[in-house]
Formats: sequence, C-alpha cells, structure tokens
Amino acid sequence: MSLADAFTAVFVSLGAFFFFAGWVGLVRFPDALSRLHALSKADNLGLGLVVIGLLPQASWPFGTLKLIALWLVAVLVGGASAQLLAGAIHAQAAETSTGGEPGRGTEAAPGANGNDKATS
Amino acid sequence: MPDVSLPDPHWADLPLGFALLVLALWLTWTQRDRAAVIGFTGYGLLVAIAWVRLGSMDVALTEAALGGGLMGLLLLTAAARLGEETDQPAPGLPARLSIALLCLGVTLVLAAVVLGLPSPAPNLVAPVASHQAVTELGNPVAAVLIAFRAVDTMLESVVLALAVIVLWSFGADRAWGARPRALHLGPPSPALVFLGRLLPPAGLIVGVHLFWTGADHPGGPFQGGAVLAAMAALLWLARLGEPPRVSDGLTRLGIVVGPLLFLLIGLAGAVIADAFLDYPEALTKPLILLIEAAKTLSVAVALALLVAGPPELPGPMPPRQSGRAAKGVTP
Amino acid sequence: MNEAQLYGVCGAGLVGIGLYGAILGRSTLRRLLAFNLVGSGVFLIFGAIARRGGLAGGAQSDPVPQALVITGLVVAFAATALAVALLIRLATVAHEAASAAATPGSTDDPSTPATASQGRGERGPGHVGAGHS
Amino acid sequence: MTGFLLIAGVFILLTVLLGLVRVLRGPGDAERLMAVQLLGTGGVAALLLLGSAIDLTATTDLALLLALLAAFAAIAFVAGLGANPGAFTAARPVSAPSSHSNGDSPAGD
Repeated sequence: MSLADAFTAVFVSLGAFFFFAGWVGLVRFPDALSRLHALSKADNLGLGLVVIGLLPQASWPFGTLKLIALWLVAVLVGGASAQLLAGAIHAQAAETSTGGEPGRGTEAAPGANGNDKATS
Repeated sequence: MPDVSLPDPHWADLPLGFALLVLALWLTWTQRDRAAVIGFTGYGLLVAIAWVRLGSMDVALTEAALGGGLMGLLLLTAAARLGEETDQPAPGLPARLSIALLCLGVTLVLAAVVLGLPSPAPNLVAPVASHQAVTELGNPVAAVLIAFRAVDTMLESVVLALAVIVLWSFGADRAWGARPRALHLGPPSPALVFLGRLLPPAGLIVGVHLFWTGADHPGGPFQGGAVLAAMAALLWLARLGEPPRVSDGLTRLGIVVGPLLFLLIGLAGAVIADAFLDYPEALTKPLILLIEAAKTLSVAVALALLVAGPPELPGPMPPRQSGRAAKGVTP
Repeated sequence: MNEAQLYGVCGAGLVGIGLYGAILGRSTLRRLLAFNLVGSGVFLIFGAIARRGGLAGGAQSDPVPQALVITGLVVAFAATALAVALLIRLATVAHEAASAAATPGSTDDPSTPATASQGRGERGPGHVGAGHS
Repeated sequence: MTGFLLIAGVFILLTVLLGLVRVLRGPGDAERLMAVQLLGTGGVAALLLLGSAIDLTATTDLALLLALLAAFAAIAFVAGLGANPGAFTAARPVSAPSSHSNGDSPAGD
C-alpha cells in the first residue's frame, strides 16, 4: 500500500465515521438544534474529510480542482442552509414561548407541535 | 464509457430500491402536504442515485437538477402559499379497496413484464455507435437527442415554450404585463441573501460546464439549463433581482430562440442537406453546438419562468397572506 | 436479480403507489406528487430496459431510452409547474369567492374593495379578507 | 484501494439512507429537511467515492451538481415559513363552514 493510499484510507475512514456520527446525532439527539448541530458535523467534516482523502486519487489538475471546488461549494451551501434552518427553528421557538399560537404540527421547534416524538 | 459493467457491490441497490418504495408510500399516506413535499425532494435525490446505478449519468444529472433542485423549490413555495388543505372526502372502504387492488394489479403486471423481458435484450447501442462519428459527438445520448431523434428534442423545446405561455395565461387579466411573483415570499433572511450572492457565480460555471461537457461526456443543454434556471430562481428568492415582466421582449426572445433556431436550421437542412433536420456534413459539429447553446438558454429561461409562476399584481397574495400572518418572523 | 430487474420492479411498485395516490390522495397537491411518482416509476422502468439493452449491446446503458427519459423529465417538470399554478389560481378564486360571499364589509381590512371583482374571479391588489372568512 | 473506496461509499450511502427515519418520523419539518440534507451530502460523498473507485469522472459532475443544489429545499422551506408563519394553522379555521372542525391532531405519523 503506497503512502497516498494509506492517506486516502485514513481520511476516508474518518469521513465515513463523521457521517455515521451525524446520523446517530440526527436520530438520537433530543431537540432540533442539537440535531442540526450533528448534521453540520456530517456536512462539513464528513464530506471535507472524504474530499481530502480522495485528493491523492484524483487526476491532476482538473480532477483535484473540481474536488476542491466541490468542497468549497458544499461548505458554503451547508453553512448557509444550517443558518437558515437554525433561524427558522429559533424564530419558531421564540414565537411559541412568547405566547404566540403554537403552530400545530407544522413548526420546526421541538415540542411546539405537540407531536409524538417531540421532546424539549 | 467502455467498460461493460459497474464492478461495485450490488447490495447498495436493494436498500436504495426499498427506500424509494417506503418513501413513496409514506408521502402518499402522511398527513400534511409540506412534510410530503420535503419527503419528495429526498425522493428526487434517491432517484438520481438510482439512475447512476442504472448506468445513465445523463438522466441522473437531469433528475438531480430538476427533481432535487427546481422541483423542491416549486412545490415548497406552492405548499407555503396554499396552506394545508383539508382532507378531501375519501370514498368508502370497498371503493378504496378495489382501487388499491387495481393499482396492485397494475404493479404486478408491470413487474411481470419487467421480469419477463426478452433476453438478449434488443437495443440500439450498435446503430447509435456506428453513426455517432458523423455527429462528432462523444456522448451517444447527446447524439441521439440532437441528431438521431432531433424531432423529439425540437418538439420538446417547443413544449417548454408553450408551457410558459400557458402558465402566463393563468394570471388574472388585469395582471397582464406584471411580474411573476410566486417566489416573493416575505423578506429574505441574511443567510439567504449571502447564499444568493455567492452561489450563482458558481452555479453559472457549473451550468456552462455541464452544457459544454455534454458533447463528449454526460451533460448537455437540459442539465446545464436546469442549473442556470435554479440559480435565477435563487436570485429572485433572495430578492437580489426580479423576474422579468411577462411583456418583456428580450425574455420572450430567450424562450423561443432555442426552438426557433432548431427549426430554422432543420428547415435549411431540408434544402441544403437531404431531409428536414438533416445537417450538412461539413457543418455538423458547429451547427449542433449552435443549436445546443441556444437550447441551453431557452431551457434555462423557460424553466426559471415556470418556477416563477404567472404574472401577479403587487400587494398581498391570496390565498397565502392572512391578517395574522403579518406578524412576522425575523430570522 | 440484477440491478436492472430490481429497479424495474421498483418502478412498477412506484407506478402502483402513485396511481393509488393520484386517485385517492388527501389533497390536490398530494395528488400531484403521486402523479409525479407514477412518472418516475415509468421512467425507472425505461431505465431498466435501457440498462438491459446497454449491457447486451456492450455499453453502460442504451442511449435511445435515456434520451427519451431526459425529454420526458423536462416535460413532466413543465406539467407539474402548470398544475401548481392552476392549484394556486383555484385556491385564489375560491378564497375570493368565499370572502366575498361571507360578509362583505365586515372584515377588518378596510382596503378590501368590496366584491367588485368576484364575478370574474379576478383579484385586486388589496383584496384579501383578513379573517379568511 | 478500489474495494475500500466502494465499501466506504456504500457504508455512507446506507448510513444516510437510515437517516430517512427522520423524514418519516419528524417530528417537525425541520428534522425532515435535515434528513434530506444529510441524504444529499452523503449522496455526494458516496458518488465521489464510487466515481474515484471506478474512474468515472461524470459522477464528480453529478456530485458537484448535488452539492450546489443541496440547499434549495431548505431555502424554499425557510422562505415559505418566513412569508407565512401562521398560515398553516390560520388558513382554514373558519373559511369553509362545511369542513370538519379544526381541532385536528398535529401531524406527523
């Protein structure tokens, strides 16, 4: 096994681990914001580590550049959408806690919808 | 893509197919529209991966761009605007049961047909490959789309243009000439504006890349155009731009330039070459590129306008905004 | 069972589910989703056939069905967009008819221009009953 | 190396497929979106690994496309929410006298 292959194996494994961790967090964490936190780990670290791991395998220069561009796009998109979702969850929670009518079953906030699995 | 079979493990297919069916069942039976629409965007992603497994990268790209991006945008904004609809009255159990049995029967017949397909499978791989050199295209799907089945493709771009016209005609009479407003959904949050500033340049590059690479690799006008349309929709959603007025001449030109050029070159082919939509031998590649470029533009404009909806007058938009909805969220 | 057969059967299942949903869906938007499920099931069956043909002919996938599916996907999207616009228009007209029929003038929205436009299903800029009544 | 990349790709794909549990269970739409987002990112990673393993450059294009459009569902969802925070409960209470009373239980299933 060459050095490049060992590098790939280590980083791809780490990335896969973070995807697994993100899944566990998404399924097991108690409320929306912590789940989002877990998701962001998978989004940024998981994909980032997989991309780093694949860099030695990619064809220079375009394959490599494309991978890096992909990671940049993913970080940008993942970060912005996490921000969007967090804002929505937060606003919803604020609305329900200040006596706004709880949105029945449609809202992002945990517990706001009185739903089956919601815990807050 | 010369190698015959993908050497990857097959046990990813079974979970994927299973997930597709579970998701489809869930979004048919779940209670709320918006949840179902969110599930549907996930479904689109899965279908794109399924197409990769079926060896059709061209279709996978189209499905990802349409099903994953634009379709989610279209349906989620519609769900936001329509609100949750009351359940429609369902017929009695016997009727539902018989309909379910009927659908099951359709499934069983189709499955039997799929499993009983003749072997070896009839195919057009060899004819396409043997004639592909004439088009100077490396991508057989592009060759089929633009040369061998060119009538289909031309009619399809005409259909897109017609769809925009029909969509516009759904607007109220007095709103004619106004801008489409389906993507006017309240003040955009800062994160959305940020994304709207940074993502479209990247999307522009990806869209043009998909169009350009489509000659020799998977990709093409539809895929590239869909990405460009998604970027335009993002700009409109982030309020960094406005959809054009429906009376705008340049927009109208953009919609029809693809089919029109296709038709004109096709007619010219009837005179210069041998038949309608036949290309003169020496000019085949440049003509194809010209048509594809115009088609990318037209597809992009038409798809973006389809997401943007019919023209509407400014002001609150029924049925969406009620009085109490005005107390806003400030994300 | 190879992947062509698997996704073909999966497509058949999707057609069945989608057909049921299109007939008995809970709401019109859901029926639209179900209709799209039917479409994607049919396309998957096409894909299965393309895959079989491709493998028999020495390629990944037969290009002719692929090209047909690409065309079909774009047209299906256009049809969905039209249906969505129609749904919104329908809801708008119904909403106006309801707010006009209920109690003209009793809503707390002073800008409501009476019932002038209800007959033609037209929509005025300020024509929103605040109470959705 | 090819085998390892394939196994890693399939592992990630299966992981994010299991995340679909959140789409089915919710409880909120935000969770559903997160699961779809995880599906998108995991799909990108799996496609990259698959493409690298069997030397298919086109999968990188598809991965790039998925990464680019990954946020669209979240964008549309939040935009709709911001435009109309209460609409999903307000839309029907008294509008149709014939419709059933609106004391329905919250969704999710």
